[in-house]
Amino acid sequence: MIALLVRDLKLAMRAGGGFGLGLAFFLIVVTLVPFGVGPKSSLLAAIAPGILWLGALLACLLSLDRIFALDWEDGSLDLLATAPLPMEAIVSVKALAHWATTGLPLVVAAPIFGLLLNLPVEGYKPLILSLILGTPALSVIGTFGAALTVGLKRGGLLLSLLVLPLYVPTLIFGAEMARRGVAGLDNTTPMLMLAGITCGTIALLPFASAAALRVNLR
Amino acid sequence: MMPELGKYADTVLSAYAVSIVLILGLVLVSLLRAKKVKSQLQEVEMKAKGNG
Amino acid sequence: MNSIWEYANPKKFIQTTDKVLPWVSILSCVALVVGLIWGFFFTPDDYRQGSTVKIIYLHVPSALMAINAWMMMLVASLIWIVRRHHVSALAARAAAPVGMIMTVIALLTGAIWGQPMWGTWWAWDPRLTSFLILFLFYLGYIALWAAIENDDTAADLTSVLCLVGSVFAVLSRYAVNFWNQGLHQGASLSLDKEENVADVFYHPLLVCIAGFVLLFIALVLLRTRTEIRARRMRALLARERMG
Amino acid sequence: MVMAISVSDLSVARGGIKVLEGISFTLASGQALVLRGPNGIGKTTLLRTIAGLQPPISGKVEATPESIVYAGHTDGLKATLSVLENLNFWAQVFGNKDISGAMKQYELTTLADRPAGALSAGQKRRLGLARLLVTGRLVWVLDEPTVSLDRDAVAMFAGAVRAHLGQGGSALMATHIDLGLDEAAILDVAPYRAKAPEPDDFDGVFL
Repeated sequence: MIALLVRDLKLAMRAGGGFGLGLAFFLIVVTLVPFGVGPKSSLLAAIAPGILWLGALLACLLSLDRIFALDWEDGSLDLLATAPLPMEAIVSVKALAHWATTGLPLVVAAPIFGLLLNLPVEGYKPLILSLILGTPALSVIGTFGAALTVGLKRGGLLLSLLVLPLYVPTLIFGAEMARRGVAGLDNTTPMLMLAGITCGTIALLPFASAAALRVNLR
Repeated sequence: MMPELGKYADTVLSAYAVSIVLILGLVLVSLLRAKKVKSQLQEVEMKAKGNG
Repeated sequence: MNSIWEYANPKKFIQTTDKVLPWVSILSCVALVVGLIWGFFFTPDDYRQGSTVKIIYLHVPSALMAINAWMMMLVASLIWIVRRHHVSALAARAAAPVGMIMTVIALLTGAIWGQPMWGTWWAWDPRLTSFLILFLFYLGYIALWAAIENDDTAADLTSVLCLVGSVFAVLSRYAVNFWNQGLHQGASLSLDKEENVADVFYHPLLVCIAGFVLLFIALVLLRTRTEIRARRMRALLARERMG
Repeated sequence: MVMAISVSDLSVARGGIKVLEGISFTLASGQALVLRGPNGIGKTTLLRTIAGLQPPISGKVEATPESIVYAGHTDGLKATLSVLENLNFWAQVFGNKDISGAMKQYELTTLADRPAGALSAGQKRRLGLARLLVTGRLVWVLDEPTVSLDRDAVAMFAGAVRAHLGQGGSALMATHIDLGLDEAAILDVAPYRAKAPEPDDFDGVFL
């Protein structure tokens, strides 16, 4: 399992796009928002948590189809399926690798992007906390979508259509937690809900993803 | 016979129109497809029996 | 010893529905015509909503069916996963577009009703938002069915999606409720019908609901038959290529 | 004699259509079995079923659990990883460490640091076959293992198979090339081609 994780991370580094592309996309979204809504800093500050959450979600979405597609094309997936690893473990490791290459860099970079959007000082802690709690769920749910569409030729668009509705609860609670934090309100409830969703998806969704992957390998 | 709908006549009538159009459309599409598939299947079945 | 699973045999299903379908269709037509005419022509206006109250005869039944259709798909998916009856998977497939149209009707009639009542076509009211999300779920489900060539693979994957989607749909419902509470107070925009539904409105509404239920059943039976035949046709064509 | 794989009355399907039926054979340890048959008859499907990638329509595949390793048309190599890294990865997945024997057997030692993407087709295949050696599994299920191999490499492969059989392993492969393995039994799957079912039989499987 560790071997698989190391390999996936190595591949992401070698391909060059792994860490960089998601972040670059995130940066572009953040740069474009002021052009769209105007440069007023009070407005930007008000929508910053939402923009950062949406950016994280879209950046995550971009790299989803690569989770299994490459391994599918070169046959590694067949070989992994016959290897002594349970499919659930493979799926979980893949989700972890995806999070490490997209979710984690976004969490780390979020303060800088918050700066660009005039996020108030007291907003940083809840924003980053919400991203740490929420992005794993994005990766796990995304892995499920990727497992469903792995065999399809043009699965990219379908993948977005399938995954985005599933992102609704995570987005709502994540952004709400950050927003309440910025406004100085109590954000315990959305935080607990967000943590609950993340734990629940991590615990249960790999079984569904593994089932979907097995069906697709037939 | 038309009931007095008052100032909301447009609202009510458009809601009914939209819904009825959608339902009839769905029923029509379902019926047409049912008919088409049925005849296609019959054709294929004739052929299959003819061959085997 | 007639077990209910006997009807999961495609041939048996077609034979049975041959007899049942006309009756269900006629009944649903009668119920819909009676209910809608009763509701449209013979009910008084509401003292607050005026004649717009008549929209509930479309809005409430379609909203109910939008949710029930998904429930039915969930049950059918479970039956497919557990017992692997093909008719069950095909029935789920057949029901999805019906459920989606019901969702659209609920959304549109809601928007049309909201325009004079709230002064806006669309408000991010929790219920409206939930239905929009439900619509997206239907879209994804139908798109996945359409995208996969192998029928059994498609049945398996859509069933899994339906299961996972159901959980997330419920989660979304709660999330949306929570989210809107946090922003505006939803009470003034509430679509809650129960409180202002008096008996005069209630009885025709019941007839309409019965009509929509029967319409749904008739459409699903009809469409399932079509799916079974389409499936058999594909199997025959494949057999031809083989031999 | 220990049984490696025992297949009884197996029927397999591709894309929902039965392609082969009624296949039975046993493969003992130390034995090799070569599957023959025209293109499209379902050899790949049969091998994938035996490898456990897809369920059979009917019949049984019995094998010691976790004894089979499968190699298909593609080698599962990562273009950006070196030969060594690719092989090391698979060794680790299967819980082994030593890959030097496999490197030597397929003469990959000089290529060790080359990225797999820069290998020729034949070299890639050799690397793919070397993967079998590092898995430490006893039953090899191979689909066209000699594609794009030159004569020397085929001999290398035959040598590897023979050594594997000598150590109590066994091999099941679909191939058209004569490997020079005299001890290998041959099974022609053409007679097992599934008969088209009656169109009148409108049943649960629609045909």
